[in-house]
Amino acid sequence: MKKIGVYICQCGTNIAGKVDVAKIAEEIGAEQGDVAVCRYYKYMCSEPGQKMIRDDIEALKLDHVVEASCSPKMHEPTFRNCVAMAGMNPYQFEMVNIREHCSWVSEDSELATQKAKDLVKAGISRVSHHRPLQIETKPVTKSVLVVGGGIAGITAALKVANAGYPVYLVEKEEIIGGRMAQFDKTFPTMDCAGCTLTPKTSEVGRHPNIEILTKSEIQEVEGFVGNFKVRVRQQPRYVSTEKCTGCGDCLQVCPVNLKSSFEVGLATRHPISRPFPQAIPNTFSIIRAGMPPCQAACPAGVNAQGYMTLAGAGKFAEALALVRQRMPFASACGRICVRPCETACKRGQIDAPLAICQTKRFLGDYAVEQAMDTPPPIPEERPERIAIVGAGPSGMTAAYYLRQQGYQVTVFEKLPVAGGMLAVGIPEYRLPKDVLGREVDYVRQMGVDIRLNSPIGPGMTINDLLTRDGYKAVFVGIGATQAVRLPVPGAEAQGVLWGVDYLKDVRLGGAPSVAGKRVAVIGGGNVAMDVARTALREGAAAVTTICLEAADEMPANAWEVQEAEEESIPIVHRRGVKQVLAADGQVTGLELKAVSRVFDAEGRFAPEYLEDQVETHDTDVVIFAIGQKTEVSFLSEADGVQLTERGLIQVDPETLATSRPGVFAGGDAVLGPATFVQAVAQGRKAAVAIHNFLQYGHLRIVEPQERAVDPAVTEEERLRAKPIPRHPMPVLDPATRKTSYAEIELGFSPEAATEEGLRCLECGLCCQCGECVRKCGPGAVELNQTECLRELEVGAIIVATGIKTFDPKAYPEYGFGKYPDVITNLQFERLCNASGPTGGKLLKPSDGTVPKSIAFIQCVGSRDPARGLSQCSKVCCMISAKQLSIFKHFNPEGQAYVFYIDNRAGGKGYEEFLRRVIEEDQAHYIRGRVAKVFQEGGRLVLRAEDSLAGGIVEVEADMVVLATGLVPQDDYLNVARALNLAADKNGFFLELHPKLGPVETSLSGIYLAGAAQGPKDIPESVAQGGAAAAEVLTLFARGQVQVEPTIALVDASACTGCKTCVGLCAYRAISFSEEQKVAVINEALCQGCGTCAAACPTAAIEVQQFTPEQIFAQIEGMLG
Amino acid sequence: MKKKRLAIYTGTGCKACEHAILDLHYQVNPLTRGADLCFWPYLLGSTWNELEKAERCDVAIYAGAIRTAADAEAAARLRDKADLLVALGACAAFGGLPGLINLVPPADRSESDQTPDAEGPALPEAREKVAAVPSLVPVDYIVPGCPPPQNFLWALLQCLLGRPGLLSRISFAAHRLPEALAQAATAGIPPRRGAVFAGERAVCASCSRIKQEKRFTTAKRPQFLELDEGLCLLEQGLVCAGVATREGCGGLCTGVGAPCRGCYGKAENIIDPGAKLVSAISSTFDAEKPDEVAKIVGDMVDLSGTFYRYTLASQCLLAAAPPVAAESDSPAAPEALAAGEEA
Amino acid sequence: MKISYYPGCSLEATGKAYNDSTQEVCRRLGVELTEPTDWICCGSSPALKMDRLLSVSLASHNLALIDALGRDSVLVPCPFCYRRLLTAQQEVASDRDLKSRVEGVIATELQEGSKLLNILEFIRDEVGLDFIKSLVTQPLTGLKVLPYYGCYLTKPSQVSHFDDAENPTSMDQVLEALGAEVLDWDFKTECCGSGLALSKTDKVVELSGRVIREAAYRGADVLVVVCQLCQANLDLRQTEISQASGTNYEIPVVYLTQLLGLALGLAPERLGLTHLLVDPMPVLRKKLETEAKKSA
Amino acid sequence: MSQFEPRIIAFLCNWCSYVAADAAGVSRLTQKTNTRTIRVACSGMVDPSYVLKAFAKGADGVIVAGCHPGDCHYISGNIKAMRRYPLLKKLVTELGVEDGRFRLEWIAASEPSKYARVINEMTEDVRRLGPYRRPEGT
Repeated sequence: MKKIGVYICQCGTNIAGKVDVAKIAEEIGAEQGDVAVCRYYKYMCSEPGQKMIRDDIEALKLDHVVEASCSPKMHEPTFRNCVAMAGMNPYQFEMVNIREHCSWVSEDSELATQKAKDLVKAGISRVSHHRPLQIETKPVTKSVLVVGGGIAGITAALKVANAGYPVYLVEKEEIIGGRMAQFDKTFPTMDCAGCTLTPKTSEVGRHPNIEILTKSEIQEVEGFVGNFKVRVRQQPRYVSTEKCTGCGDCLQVCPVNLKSSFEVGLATRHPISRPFPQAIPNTFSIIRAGMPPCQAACPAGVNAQGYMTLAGAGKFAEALALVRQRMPFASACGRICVRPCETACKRGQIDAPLAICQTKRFLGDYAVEQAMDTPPPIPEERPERIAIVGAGPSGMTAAYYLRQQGYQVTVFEKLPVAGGMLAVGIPEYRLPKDVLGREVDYVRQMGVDIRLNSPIGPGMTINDLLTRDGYKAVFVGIGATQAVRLPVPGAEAQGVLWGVDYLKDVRLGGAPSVAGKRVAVIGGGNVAMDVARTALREGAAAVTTICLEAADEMPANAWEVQEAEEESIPIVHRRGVKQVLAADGQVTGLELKAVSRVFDAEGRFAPEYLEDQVETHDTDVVIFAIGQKTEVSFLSEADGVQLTERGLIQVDPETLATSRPGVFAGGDAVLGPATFVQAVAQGRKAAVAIHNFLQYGHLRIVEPQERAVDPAVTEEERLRAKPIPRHPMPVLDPATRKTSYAEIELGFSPEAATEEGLRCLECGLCCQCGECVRKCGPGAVELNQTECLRELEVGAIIVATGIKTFDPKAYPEYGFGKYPDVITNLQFERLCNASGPTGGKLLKPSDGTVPKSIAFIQCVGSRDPARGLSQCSKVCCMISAKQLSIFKHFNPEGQAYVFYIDNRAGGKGYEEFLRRVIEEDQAHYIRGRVAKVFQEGGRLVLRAEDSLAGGIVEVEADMVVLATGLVPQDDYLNVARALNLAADKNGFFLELHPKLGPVETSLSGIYLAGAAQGPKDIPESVAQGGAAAAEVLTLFARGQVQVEPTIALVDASACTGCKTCVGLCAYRAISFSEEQKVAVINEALCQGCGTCAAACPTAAIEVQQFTPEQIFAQIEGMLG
Repeated sequence: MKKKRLAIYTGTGCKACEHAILDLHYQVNPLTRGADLCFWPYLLGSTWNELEKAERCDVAIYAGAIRTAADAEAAARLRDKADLLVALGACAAFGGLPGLINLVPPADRSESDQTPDAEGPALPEAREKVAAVPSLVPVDYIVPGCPPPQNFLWALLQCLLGRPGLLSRISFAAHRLPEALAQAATAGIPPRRGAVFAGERAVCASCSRIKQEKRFTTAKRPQFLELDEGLCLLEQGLVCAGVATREGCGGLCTGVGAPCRGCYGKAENIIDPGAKLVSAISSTFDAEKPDEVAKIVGDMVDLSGTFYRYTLASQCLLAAAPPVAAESDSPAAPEALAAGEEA
Repeated sequence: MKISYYPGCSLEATGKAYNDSTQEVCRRLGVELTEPTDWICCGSSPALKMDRLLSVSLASHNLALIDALGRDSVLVPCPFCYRRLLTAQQEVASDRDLKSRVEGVIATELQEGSKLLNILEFIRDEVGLDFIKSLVTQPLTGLKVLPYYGCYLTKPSQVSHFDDAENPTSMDQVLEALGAEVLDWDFKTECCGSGLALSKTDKVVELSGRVIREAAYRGADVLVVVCQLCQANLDLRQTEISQASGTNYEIPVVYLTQLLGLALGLAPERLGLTHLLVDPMPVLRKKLETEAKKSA
Repeated sequence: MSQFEPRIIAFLCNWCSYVAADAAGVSRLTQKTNTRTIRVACSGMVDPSYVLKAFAKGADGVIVAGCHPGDCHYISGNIKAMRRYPLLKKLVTELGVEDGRFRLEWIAASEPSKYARVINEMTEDVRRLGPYRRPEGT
């Protein structure tokens, strides 16, 4: 027979107001059973209430106690202590929540009473199964994490730090100070916010106990009060806080301009900046969104945003230098690249992508025209000699970058010309000889020894180069120079030619003449287009292209096809060659078969034909341009270079190292037929790897990959798009060009290139053009910084993430965003702030004149559940009063109007201040909502209801200030999720108790400060910051926390060793004892989540205080 | 010594339990030596009238489920007539396979619209719900299993007929029975009422297969499975009820690669075998996303028939009828004790 | 395209130019308008003010006639008629009891009804701007226009469900399609005072005055309307407005359909452009000719 | 009061859903009075036996609420709950528990209004279904 004491709290009227506590107490008291006594009281948590319980325990020898009142999150500890004081084990106590879960949320009091009674009865039947448990204690880590560097967070941080404990101050922005840093003056004292804030911030900045983590956000939190593990993600500042002197030279050179969020859009900023001179940290920093899509799309990783922006700034030389960091051959690339960057360019989603490629070409050509293209100085001659096989794109690129490192580079080229496929595979009308020549010479002038007509093979094998000729490393960069020859019936006939071979022969001379003949080109790729157009220029009577693919399936670039068609080269789609028709060994025509499909379901190239649908096509010459392959026969046994089954050279994809140490390979040699830019990418990659190989003896990967920005174009980016259309590339007209090899594309003028640059949306924000790096004296700018994850161990967390202002665009009738002179009150602060965009002069954004009249519209968003927030934002009344008196200070003759609902001036000296403003500044306060702000005769007019006078009023004003409400930060949910914090319906974090726990949360060890908990003015935020600090210090002073003994235990006699539980424990607390064949739980690791208990098929595992019998009893109690 | 009077009857069932008794091989003699088979319709063609006229019997064994009015009446009669009533086999103990009919509302049951043709015998009057014997009349002992293995039967008989026997004869049962039962059996004295002639933990405890951390990927059917002989069947995708089923069988089925179907009913500790099987199996699903889980669950059919194959009528919280009388720890019938002492 | 057409009383009189231009334009656009014989007053004021059943019945009678024509939709240029018919249609649809009473009055059974189109909806959505562009022979390039929707057409939004009640843009789009330079202003849906046209002329002068003044301030060549009452007020009152404000305003107030017709190459006379008080032709000629020269 | 008042057992995890329920109280988000809450450490602790027990003892509905996947205070307890729910749902459906009587919800501490909404929704759903009756006769 148990002896249970039951105590029900009325909580004033909080519970009694809805729940008939007396009735429940009486009924339960009357019921026979284990209940020895059942009482109710106004405030059970008060001392008399607690004493009542203690006395009963002693007098009636109670063995269990049930207390029904508020949430256990609130008072469970209180009452556990209470029963413990009376000598009862605290776990023989059960708390029932009849306030948060019942009285506060119920309408019908009868039903509420029934619910409460069921809950109490559940508690009674549950508690009788409670067993005494022993509590453990754990030490407290005496350091605190403050989230948010506003005035609240700053105050809390300073107090804890001054008490001698380490503080981590995590701030999302680049500086601390929060909203207060944006304010001008503060009510009611009218002292300047800066003057009161900056001493605090600088104290934080130099405090030995405080570490500031700017541009940081908390990711997740583990552990419990006193022992938190917090993971913080920190974005790089890109400027060393140690080295930066804050001189501001960088500002003069930064080419990028963005809207400043600190100036609330009233001014622009550079990605590298410092919001205001007194900012803490007092150094500059750079905002970067991530790698822009253009750069991310480029195989060679060329920083397109960077050089386009520089081009936009007219800094062509710097732009070219930036290109050459990853692409040595700007002129060539600018002519023949397949332009993945332009496909990815976000401007394409607005109108047309930037002409990145052609601008690059301009940069290369311009440098030559201006004769300012002198090779870079070689830093230091290195002794090591490096051999490069093949003077194609990849080989020359490797040579370029290795030479830049000071290596002695020799290039072996089999052909009489350098440039590889660029020289012999690409017709001159696309890439003129002399342009390529310049690129090659550039490398040669750097001191690279290019040996033509020097094939590698017998007599000079790679092995010889390494062992005999003393080269330290070899890079094989040969191209796919051999045409693929299909065994087409009749292909041996006279007049059948092969794509790349033909092009080569034309360039090197000795190509069979096609003059006056009909030519059929087979193939749908770029090579086919080149062959066709070359044949045309070689004097062919007519050229037809025949390909398997439909127009939209062709691998050739769209512009290539278009140019071919402009040159009146018809393209026959979806036809394959069945056989070549010949008469006495001479080609007379083709037999073609229709194509049923080109690609299979997986999109692989797998053509199928309709063999019966055939047609003939008369022609004199057939040129197959159906692919090319890499020829590696020059490799010998001794070279020890392994091949793939595709007959290409096998390499480590990261370092391009082959199976032979010291031998590297890239480009077509590794990829098979690849694009120019891919080849260049590999050439550079190899150069880096070879350098590492020679200097460090190993092949580590040096460049960490930056995360790319979201490819979808954002609103800010749209706003940044300058109204400039894409520049078309001037071209030779088809008629004239088809007869000559003259280059078709004529190139950009400097103006065109500049304008193309200006079209850039700056998707990455900072474009990493390096201007500031060059400018910065102390060399503080470090663009290679990357984001990092910090793991902090703290005992307590203070959340002071603050607020943002309501977006008045929700009220289009107020014309915010339409009229420049309609601004928010936060913008007003900046307008009259000495460090603001107008240097502290209150001027109209529209025309920069002093406003004669200003109208303030109150409660924009606030107190409007229909369209905005239900809450009162509390500070707006005073802000407007303050701002209008600032206005009167600027313009004593000026007239201010305030359209308000109520004037709320609760606060020390507030009402007096408001009176003074109304009387001395003759502010015209009109009670009523504004219906519409519109322009009449060029002036802003407000139409509103005057609810006191009763009627419509219209007021003209030079400037309209919207007193916007206060709303939680956009990312408040991330913070809430990371910390498991509760938030109210407006999104403000929920305190433990609105009266008694204003800074605590339902999670012990996590505290709130400032407006994140609800709209607040500065004094309140400061006070709450202090209060939060006090909570933390109390915890630290106590030095230890108690740990719930609610962990899982195994009943070995029932465990069958089925191992169901073992894999389930997230803390790996369950192991299996092979001796007893049963599961064993490590109590230190167990957190008591009960997953294992629920899963155990024989109910052999139980979690203390959550045993099945206890839960069952509770269920029966509440339903019985 | 005086033979114990023994009555044996099968209600709705397959009679396999009676065969199990008959299946005591060479021990039929010892049985008859110890027992006076006063009522055994299946074997002796005895009639209820004979039972009526005859004196009280010591032990009645009821096999089969209670499906028809006649079954219910039989159970009641045997209870009246006998000092000790034994529920023999899964059907008697838990309702067994016939119990699954309880899933179907009486109206929808196919037989209810069968009209017996003129000459054929009329169908017996079916009760609305199939029940286990304990839910109608208090039962003294339960021998689960479908059918119960002979060694447990013999252990039972040794107890109830008051014949101390060789341990060897029940060696198979002895080390699987709870100690008290094993002793009673060897001593030939009746154990505490309500005793269950089987183990207490779950089949896994005696299943010979190797168990590892469980990851249930998809439900498989044995016939489509290339079975790994050594490994736990559940880990191979067979829905095996062994994890939550009372042991005693010694993992006979699982041993030969047939997943346990739960004919011994739920293990001692747990309150609902289905709930526990669901929890144990699903907790180890190899899935992190709802759709992955849905896929696995989609492949599992007839859950109630799988998880409550034998126990629906008695152990499923949402379908079971509770036993009429709570188990009592009071000693068994006095004369039985006396008999025990004599031995 | 074949649709029904309900001109309404005032398009027979005050709004004749509106009526003519609309019909001309439709002919040009290849839209066949069928007008129900013996239609009556739409039931707009004063019936609306006096007796709900009466006004709904009047409207429903017309709607029944329109339905009888068996077209999917009906064009109703007059905003007052449009709103009245639309409201009635919705009221009847949502109130069975009212429906039966009305049916009793008009002795006809009401169908779910044709789709009612106001002039802007008709031009922009039914005909379509691309189609119109393709037919423009005389683009209004260089003509500075201010679209004036009036207070009736788009309000109340829960009835009209068309365009933004406070800041509509449909007429802007049409005018842009015609090549005109559309100016922005905040008086698109301000009241011109026509409700008080006869009772409180001073109020009308004040209200219309603001519209005209703002139009002048914005430098509009013409003010474009889609309501015959707006047209009447703004056109008619300009002398008084001028006197009141001691300046001389002469801003032509033209119907959208008239400009549309002009752009489609129709003769001004047939569009009733000659019937307006402030003669639009001088400014139109000047602008359009100078443009013509430029392009030549 | 004549209308049927269902009784719904709500198993709320201690770290998210229970806090949300408290928060709902603090912000006075009115709810139907039909829930009877049971605080559990984690939704992963809710043994299907509890659910069956609740129905067997006469509950008309059962809801299990926990942290959103990924936010579990115990790392992945709620994932176990997420794995169990569909199989259990399928079983109890076979046993005659209608759709709508048994739910699993993710309700973060920051979602009091969601808590109130779910409770009210479910109450009405169950009210519509009427009292839960075990297959008659047993």
